[in-house]
Parts: sequence; structure tokens; C-alpha cells
Amino acid sequence: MLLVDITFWGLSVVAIGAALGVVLVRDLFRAALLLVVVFLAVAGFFVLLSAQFLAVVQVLIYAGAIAILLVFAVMLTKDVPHGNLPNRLQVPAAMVAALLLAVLVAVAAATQWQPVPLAQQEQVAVVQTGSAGLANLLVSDYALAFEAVSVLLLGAAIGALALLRGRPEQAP
Amino acid sequence: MSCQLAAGNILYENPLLRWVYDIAGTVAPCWAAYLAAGLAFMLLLVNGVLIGTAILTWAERRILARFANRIGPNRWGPFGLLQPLADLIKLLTKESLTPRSADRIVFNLAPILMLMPALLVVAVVPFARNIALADLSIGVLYVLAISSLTILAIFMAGWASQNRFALFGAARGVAVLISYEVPVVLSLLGVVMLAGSMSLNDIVAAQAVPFFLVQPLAFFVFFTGVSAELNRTPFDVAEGESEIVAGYHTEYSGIKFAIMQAAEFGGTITASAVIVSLFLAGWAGPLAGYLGWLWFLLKLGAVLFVFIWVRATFPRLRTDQIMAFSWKFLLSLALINLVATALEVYFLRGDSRTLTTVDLWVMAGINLALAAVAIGAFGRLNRAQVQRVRPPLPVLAPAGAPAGKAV
Amino acid sequence: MISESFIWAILLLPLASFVVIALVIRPFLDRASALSGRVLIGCLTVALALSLWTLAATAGGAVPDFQPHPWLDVGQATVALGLLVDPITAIMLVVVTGVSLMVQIYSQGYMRGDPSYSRYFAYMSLFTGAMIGLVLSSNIVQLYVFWELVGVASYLLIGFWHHRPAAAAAAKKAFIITRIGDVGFLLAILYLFSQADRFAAAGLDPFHIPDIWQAAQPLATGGAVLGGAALTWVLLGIFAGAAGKSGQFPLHAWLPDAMEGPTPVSALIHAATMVAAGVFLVARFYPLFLASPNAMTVVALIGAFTAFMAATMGLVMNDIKRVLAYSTISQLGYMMAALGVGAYGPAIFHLFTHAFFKALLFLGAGSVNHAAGTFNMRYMGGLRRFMPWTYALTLIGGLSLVGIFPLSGFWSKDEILAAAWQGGGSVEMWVSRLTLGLLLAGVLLTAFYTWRLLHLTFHGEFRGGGEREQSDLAASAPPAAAEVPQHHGAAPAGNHPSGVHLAESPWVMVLPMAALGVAAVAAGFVANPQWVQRLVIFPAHWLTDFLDAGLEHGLGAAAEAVHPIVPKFSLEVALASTAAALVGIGVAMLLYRSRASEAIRDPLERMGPVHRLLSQRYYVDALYEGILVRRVFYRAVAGALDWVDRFLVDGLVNLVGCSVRGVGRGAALFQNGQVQWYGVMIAIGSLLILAGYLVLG
Amino acid sequence: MTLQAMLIVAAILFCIGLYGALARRNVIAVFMSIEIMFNSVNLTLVALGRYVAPHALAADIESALTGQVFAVFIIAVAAAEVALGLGIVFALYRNTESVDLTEAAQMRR
Repeated sequence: MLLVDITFWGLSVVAIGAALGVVLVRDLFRAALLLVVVFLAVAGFFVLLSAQFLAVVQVLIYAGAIAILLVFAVMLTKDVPHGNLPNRLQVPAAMVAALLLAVLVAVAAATQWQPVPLAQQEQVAVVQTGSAGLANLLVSDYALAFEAVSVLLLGAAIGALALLRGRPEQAP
Repeated sequence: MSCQLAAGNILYENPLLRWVYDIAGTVAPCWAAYLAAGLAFMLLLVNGVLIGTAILTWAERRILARFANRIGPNRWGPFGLLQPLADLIKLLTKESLTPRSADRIVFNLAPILMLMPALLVVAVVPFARNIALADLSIGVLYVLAISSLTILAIFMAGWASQNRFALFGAARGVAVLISYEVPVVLSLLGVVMLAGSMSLNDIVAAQAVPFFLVQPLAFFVFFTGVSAELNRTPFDVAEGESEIVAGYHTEYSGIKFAIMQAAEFGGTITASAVIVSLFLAGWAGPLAGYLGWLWFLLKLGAVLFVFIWVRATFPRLRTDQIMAFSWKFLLSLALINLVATALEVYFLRGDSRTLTTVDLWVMAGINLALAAVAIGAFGRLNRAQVQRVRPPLPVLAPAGAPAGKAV
Repeated sequence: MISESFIWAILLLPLASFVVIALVIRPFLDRASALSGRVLIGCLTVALALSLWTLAATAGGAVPDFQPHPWLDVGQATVALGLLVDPITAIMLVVVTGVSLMVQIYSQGYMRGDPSYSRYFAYMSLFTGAMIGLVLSSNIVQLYVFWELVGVASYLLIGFWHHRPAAAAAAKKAFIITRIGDVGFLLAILYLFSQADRFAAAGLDPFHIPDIWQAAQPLATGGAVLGGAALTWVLLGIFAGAAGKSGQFPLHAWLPDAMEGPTPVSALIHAATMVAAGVFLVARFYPLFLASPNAMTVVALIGAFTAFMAATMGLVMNDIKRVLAYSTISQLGYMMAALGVGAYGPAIFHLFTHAFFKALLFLGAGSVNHAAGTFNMRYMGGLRRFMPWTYALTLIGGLSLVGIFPLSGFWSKDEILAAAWQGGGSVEMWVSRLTLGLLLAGVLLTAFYTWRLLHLTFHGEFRGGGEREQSDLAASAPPAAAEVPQHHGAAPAGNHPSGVHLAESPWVMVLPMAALGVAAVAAGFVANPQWVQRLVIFPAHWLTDFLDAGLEHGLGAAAEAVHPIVPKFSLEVALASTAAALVGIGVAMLLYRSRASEAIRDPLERMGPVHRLLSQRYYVDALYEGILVRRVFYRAVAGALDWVDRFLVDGLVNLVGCSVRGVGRGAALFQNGQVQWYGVMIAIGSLLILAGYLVLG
Repeated sequence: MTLQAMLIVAAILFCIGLYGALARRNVIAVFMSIEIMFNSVNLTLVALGRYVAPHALAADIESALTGQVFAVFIIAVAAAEVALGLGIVFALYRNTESVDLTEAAQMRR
């Protein structure tokens, strides 16, 4: 499928370019915006991978919520235009990342992946595209994990509140 | 005629698009024909929204004027109908300023990004039976996800302007958007539960009884929340001109200002379209097969009128009141609605796992009563609490206090 | 037929009472601490009723066979919680709950006003529950658990007045000495466990008590897992535990000191129940003992020797409770000796009767103390006039202890003597005869010290009681201390003023004594009638026959091969023992009647070195404490350990510490607080792991 | 578009994120990099779920969704992580007026 391939490579270029921007750009605000681009590109990947639900959730949660939080954080801390400085670990970090990339690529390329049987590809595509199967799994097989995650979210919300609650009485 | 569309495809169902597809199919490869047909539909939608925006600006001004016992624009064209065109030309020819200290790229990107969600959301709205650009199975989520991107655009506009008022406006707007996202999403759960699907087309088809009757609380919460998210007047703290000049679009002028205005009014139109689909049974009506688009436009007009009506009626809320309204009032109502709907669906649907029309009427009765009680009760409760809020006394920073502790 | 849950209730009622008292009343309702006694009494009343029902059901011929409830599977063995209800258990249940109930009622008066009133009853409930559990256990591990619980409870009770150094020391001593015996018991259990494979091969469980009985039986009857020297050593281990608890000869030293506890505790624990646990343990494993004549010989000889030796020490004690303590040791020796010579029924019969009359005597001693304010008999005398009820009841108990004709002690003691006389057990004849001789001598001595006790306490003139004792002690502190070195803290603290108020004890104390007195009179002949065909509902030799039936049931198919002897009543023995008793009484009367009024000096002191030997308890305590503990333990062992600890262990520890510190100093260089530095390390680590997989895998 | 290509793109994203997480001074930039890493992991999971057959596929067609389920959980956990993490960042900023990770070394001793 030409269309799919073009989309894929386009998204790849965008995603990787934006990700590089996030880690290299000095201006933190622009980095945050580039991060949103990465998120949206990943959402595009999800659509290509027939995970529509995840794509939308990706936009909703990452682009719509997490990115906003990060932008807020950027805004509330100082020296944004030159805020994204590298530290002394640049060289080792780059080396480690490059080595890891080499290993991961080698593994991805060398592994004999066991593909989905032809007979079931159609079925799998239908199941993966619809959100009903995911919903069923979340409330049946993974119900416990689901509950645990919801408790985690609640705890995180309360924890964040507790961390940031003002201390008006202590002001001089 | 080498290309065939599968039955059930959106393009196949729509005679106009099918015609475009068939014509293109004779001269181009199939994917290109598909692309062409899709683009044609998109053009239709985008232009429809933009033209609708123009009409809405005129309508709003006229109607507001009537509410204020004035006449409104009436010079240019019949009933002043060409007034938007005049405004457009004026704005296009004005100088488009960019502040020197602004972040130029982001500053220019923001209005475009602001218009985008308004246009993208229309893609899933069914204008007539089975006629939408994309009948996504997760349409409701898509609407929510795309519209949440507006926050980012507002932020970009406010930040890139390097203007304190713009930043204040953006911060207020973001706070409002984040707060109202929660009750809005929760209120839609009831609708999705009733329809058993997140596709807008299915939801419209499921409305044997319009959902604003079956889900009055959800309708109320959604309508209110959406007006807040659109920065429409009772909730327009983000651009309150009496307080912070013009909020996040203080520094915008010329064509960029025009695009922002278009985005705002376009957002109102798409939101109304979504409300029509979710709560007012969309294209449903007599002879829906042929006149669906007409019913849809009529209902759209009605919803838009209510928006304008609300704007004309209510005074602007204070920032803290807006927050309290969302968290203490709308969220409670949305939760009540969610629990009530879940229980009703659980008990009313029979072994067939579907809801009959009778079931829907029963639910409508229960929920209307519940809505009256809940809105009344929480209204009293919150009024008592809101009255107690006093504006904070101005705090003068003592000399020598460290600056920048404003977090 | 009684159901299993009712029997569990017997066990759980006192434990529940413990929980209620310890966790509810004591922390929250301390003002209403009077409740605690009533809670326990209520529980025990029900438990006693259920025990009687159990006894009736068991006597009706139905020996309930309850399935144990598995708790832990340990390889081939199963630690289960189960009930083993056979005649001896049924009788022990009645004894424990009955005596305990009486003692608790008595304690209501005796402990009144004690600041730790509810703590006392909490301990008492724990003790009673543990004892009942010990009696009921069908699993040897379960039994061991309750066995140790009994030990713990007795430790707590002996040291009840822990603010008195003597009580604390006595508690420690009791705990440690019984623990020495328990090591033997534990080793026996471990040996059984080590043989789990062989047990399993025979289809048996090494922890299940009936299976252990079975294991010692001949091959023909499905046993022969245990035998020969190994069996003897196992039995000696079990007997070591029993000797520890029952105060048999080498391990007897703790029991007299244990009199530091409150008197009702002494009555319950050190007369009726806990010390009887040792006898019960030997009886519980009697089918095994029957298979090993060597072990039986040891049991018989140690029992007989203890009976004699303890009686001699009892002659010279001045503390009324110590006399009774030695008497208890002596009587336990009788029971052990009986078991040794093969008289299973008589031994338990004596346990049964002894529980009643000895508890009665202890309660009497407590009652006397209540009036005289001291336990020292030299300062008593003439109490007969002030407390007639106590006198009468103590007299009954004393006569029963001596074994005077119609009283219960006579019947049980004579059965033991008759068994020793007739022989026929698995021990050789000379052992039986030697045992008989020692026991008969013991009868004479028993009669003597009993009469001495009665004389010094109740006859003659009153000699001042606790107040006089205090002043005497104050006047000549060093000599008095030297003369009675073990007599710590003559004046009991707590609620027992050393003040004298010569009057009968309150009814709440006298009434249980009276009940025990009735039992002391009747338990012998009524429960085990001789000469007659049938006494009301009991046929002749009912109790012993009942017990033997239970034993035979336990033995199963092997019952024909090894038979416990059932002694016939023997007029010669009865006459001999009565004569010995009368001689003893007569001598005591002669010696003490004239001295009744001013017996500050004991006529026995004229015996010089013998008296000193006896009053120093054959120097056994001195041996234990002076030589074993001080010399061997403190100097040699502890010295060596000290050296090892100081140079070897400490050196190692310091070495480890120094090296860890060095490594830590080095590793701390990596901990620079830079999170991203750690991140790089993590990444490098994962890279290494990945690379390892790629290269090796 | 093949599985390998998808995985390699995800790997590249992951390594970029790793580099960013290790080499940036600003805590918020580190957060952003970590989010990129989360995303690449999600991408890997979904891609594998799309192309690689799980063992249980023949019996249970829904097992093809395992990758997506995991991605959903990762997204939820990431949301919690960001909420708390930014809370900590703000607390840090309030106390030290700095979001420089290299200066936040109080844990050293």
C-alpha cells in the first residue's frame, strides 16, 4: 500500500525530527510544542497500526493533558528561552544511547518474528480496530490491573495536591 | 469505471461524493480518486464551516442587538447580511502586527492551530443519514481529543505574545478548559452508555427519544461545559475585555485576528453540531432520508440561538466562581447522571441487552425529575458557598521579600 | 456420645476467658476487675460440666475416635490439631477443671484486693487452658506446644509477685530446670520425626500419638518401627521431660522454690495439675513404656527414690508450703514408681485422689497464712481454736495423704504398694521389691511430717505469727538468714499483710476447701470400690478397670502381649502400710506434743549432721548453683565463650565492619546525587545485560 | 511499512528520549524526554501486537489486544507519573528556585 507507506515514512521523519528537537532545542517552550508534535505523530502511528482507540487516547491524554501540564511547568519556572541546557553527561549519554540503538536495531532486525497467520489477519484487524474488545478485556481479564491503575491515579492526584498545597500560615 | 466502492463506505452512501469518485475513477488510479472524493467533501465541510462562521457573526450581532433593543448591522446588503464580508476585507487589509519580543513562529502558528480543531471535529458529525466525512467507531472520543488541542493553541498564543495580559488570559483559559474537560467527558458517558456506541452516527440512530430528554443532566452539563470551553460570554474570563484587555489575543491583529475570530465562531458551530448529534437526534425527523440535512440545520440554528441567548442574558462570572461552578456543581451533576444512567441501563434493558423506546421514555421521566431535584439542590448548596467567597485583600509584598515566589 | 465440638469447647472456654480477661477486662475495664474471676469461674463451670459429660460418655464404653485436623504437612509427617479422648484424658479433664474451679473460687477470697487481680485470673485461665490442651492433644507436636504453654503459664504464675526478687528467681529457676527436662522430650520428638520415612512405610504418622503407640508394637501387630535401644532412649527423653515437670529426682529442685507464687497457684499447679502433667505424659506413652523394660526400670527406681528422698527433706522444713511441696514431690514419686512397676491404673488413681487432697492441703495452708500472716510453722500453733473448719479440713487432707483407712489416699496408695508387692510388670522382681521398700519407708516418713505439720500449725499455743517473725528477723537478721538460707522474703507482700488476725477465713475460701474435702474423703472408695460387687453406680475396681480398658484400647491388637498389671487388694500390704503410718504418727506425736508451746527449736535438730544434710536438701541446690552454675558454667564455659566472643567473633565482626565501611567509602563515590549519572549507570548496566544475552544466548 | 521498520523507528525515538533524559539539565526537559521514551515503548507494544501472533491467538482472538491493553496501562501510569513528578518539580522549585537537576543533589548524603 503506497499510501500507507508514504504516511509511515512521513510520520517517521516528523516524529524523529520533532523528538530530536525536543532534546536539542534550547527554548523549552518550543521543545514542549515539538513534544506535542511527537505525540501527534505517535498517534498517527497508532492509526496506521489499526489501534484507533489508542490513537485517540494518545491525543487526549498526551497531547491534551500531559503536554499542557508540561507547558504549565515550563511557564512557571524561570529562564525558559535558554532553559534547556545540556549537562556534563552529554558525551557518555550520547554514546550509551547510540550503543543501545545499535543493539535494539540489531535485535529488531535479527529476530525471526512469528507473524500472525494469514487465516486470522482479517479477524485480528477487526478486533484491533474496534474498541469493544479492548473494553471487554479491561473489565474482565485485566479488571484488577484496571482498578489498581485507577487507585494509582487517585493516589497521584491526592499526592500532587498534598505536595503543592500552599502554606499560607508560614508566610512572614 | 474501473473502481468500485464497497457498500457501506461513506463515499458510497453519498450520491454527490460517489459521483465525484466515479468521475475521478475514470481518469486516475483508484486511490487518487478516493483522495479526490475525500478532498471534495473536506472542501465542502471547511468552506461550510467558514461560511457558517461568517453568517454566525452577523446573526450574533443582529440578535444581540435585538436583545439590547438595538438594530445591529443593517447597512451593507439586505439586513446587513454582507457585513461579515466587509469586516473580512477590513481585517485583511489592516497591518498584521507582530510584537518585536514575540516568539515569531509560535505567534504565527497559534491562530492556525486554533482553527484546526473546529474544522477537524466536523469530520465525524453526521449531517444526514450516514453522511459524515469519517464515521469513526470512537467518534465521541475523537471529538473530545481534538477539541482538547484548543488548549494548546490558546497557550501558544498567550505565551508567544510576550504580553502579560495575554499570558494571564491564556492561563485563565487553560484553567477553565482543563476544569470543564472533566464534567464534559463524564456527561458524555451516559449518552455513550445509552447508545452502546461511540460512533456519532450510531448515537443519532439510537435516539428514538432525543437524548436531551433522556439525559437532561448530561445535556445541561455538556451545554454549559462547552460554552465555557468555547470562552463564550458568561465564562469568557480568558478574554474578558474589561479586565485583561483582550486576553490571549491582545497582540493579534489583521488576518491573524480574523482567523482567531473565525476559530471561535467556528468552534461554536462545530460544538453546536456535536450537541445536535448527541442530544437532539441529529438528522432525525420526518422524511429523514431526504430531509435529514434540513432537520440538522434547523436544530443547529436552534442551538446557536440558545448560545446567543445565554450570552445576552448572563453576566460574566468571576474566575473563582467559574472554577467552583465546574468542580462543585457540574462535576457533581455529571457524576449523579453517570451513576443514575448506569443503574437505569442495568435494570431497564432486558435480556436482549438493548433499550426499547418505552425504556427510553421511562428513563426520560426519571431523569427529568432527577435533573430538577439535583440542579435545584446543588444550586442552593453552591450558592451558599459561593456567597461566602470574598475577594482576597490586596497583599503588599513587604520590602525585601524575595520576588518571584509567585508559584 | 459427646460430639467433638463440645470437647473443643472444654479447651476453648478457658482460652476464651484468657482472651477476654487479658484483652478486654484488663486494658479497658480495670475498675471492674472483679469480673475477671467470675468470667473464669463461669467458663470453668461449663467446662467442668462438659468434662463430666465426657467422662460419662467415655465410661459408657464409647471411646470417641475424632479425626485430627491437619495443619502443616512436614514431609511424611503431619502436624495436626486433634483430640485424643480416652479414659485417662477424661479423668484428667475432670481433675483439671474440677480442681481449677475450686481453686478459682478460693482465689476470689485469697486474692481480693490484689492490684493485679485480673492479671492473676488471666494467667490462671491461660494455665488451665494449656493444661486442658495438653491433656487432649492427639498430636505430639500439639502436645509439646501445650506442654510449653503450661511451662510459660507456670513461670508467669510463680513470678506473679515479680517485684519480689525471690519470686522472680523462683520463676526463673522453675522455667530453666523444667526446660532442661524438656530438651529430652524435644529430642524424642525430633527422633520420631527423623524416622518419618519408616513410619510412613508402615502407614503411620510419626506425630500422631496412637500411631506412635502402634509403632512400638511387635511386627505381628503392625508395628516394630520403634524398638530396642532407640525406643529406650526415646522413652528416656520423654521421661526426662516428665521428670522436669513432675519434679523427679535430679530435676526436683525447682518445685519447693515455686512456692513463692500465690498459694492457690501452688494448690493448682504444684499439687494437682501441672506437676501431674509429667505423670500424665508417661501414662500417655505407656504403650511404649510397656515395650521397654529398661525404661520402666529407670522410671520405677527414680520414682521410688524420689518418693523417699523428698519425704526425708520434708521432715525438717519449717515453711508449711515447703513441707507440702516436698510431700508433693514424694507423692509424684509414688505415681512414677507405680507406672514403673507396671501399675498403670493405680498410678492414675493416685494422681486422681492426690489432686484433691493435696489441693485441699495447700488451700488449707493458704487459709492458715491468711490468719497467721506467715508460712513459717514455728510462729504458728494453736490455730485449731481459731479456725475449726480449716483445721478439720486440713486434718482430712493430712489423713488422706498419710493413707489412713477409709480416706481416698489409703485406697490409691495401697493399690500402688500392692502392685509393687505382687510384681508381674515388665520390670524385674528386685526392682519391684526395692520400690516397695522405699515406698513403705516413704509412708512412715509421710506420716511423720504430716503430723509434725498439723501439730506445729494447729496444736499448742499460738507463737506470734508474722508479726513476731518480723521482729525476730529484724533482731537477728544475719543468723536467721543463715539458718534459713532459702527462705527468702518471709513476709509475703501484696495483699498479705504479715499482720495477724486470728479468725476463720471467709466462706468463699472455706467452701471450695469443703468441696475438696468431700472429694478427698470419697474419691478413693467411691470411685474405685473394693470388696463390694457394686457401689451405687460404680462396679468394683471401676476406675482402674476403666483406665486399663482405655490402655488396652490404645494398645489394640498387642494388648494380649503386654498386659498392665491389675493389683488385687492385699491385706498384708494394707496392714503393713497402716502400721508404718501409725508408727510415723506416733513418733511425731511423741516428739512434738510436749514442745507444742515453744517449739522455736525443732527436736529434729538434735540429729545434728543429718538434720543439716536434710535441711540443706542434700546439698543438691548447692551443687546446682554453686558448682554447676558458678564454677562450671560461669567460669569454664562462659570464660571460653567470652574469649571466643571477644577475639574470634568480635574480630570477624570488626573485620566485616571495616571492610564494609571501606567498600562503602569507595561506593559512595558513585553516589554523587546526580540522578542522571545514575541513569547513565542504569543504561550501561542494561546494555551489558543485553550484550551478554546477545553474545551468550 | 513493516514490523522491523516500526520497531526501528520506536527504537530511535527511545534512544533520543534516553539521550535527552540523561543529558539535559532542566527537570522538565528530562520529563519530556521520558515521555518520548514512554511513547516509543507504547509504539513497540502496539506494533508487536499488530504483527506478531501471541500463542493464545488461535483459541482467543482477543489476545491480539494484549499489546494495546498494556499501552493503555502505560498511558495511565504515565499520567500519574507526570502529575506527581511535576508536583515534585514544583516543590523543588519552590524551595530552591531552580529546576536544574545537577543542582538538586541533596540525596548525596
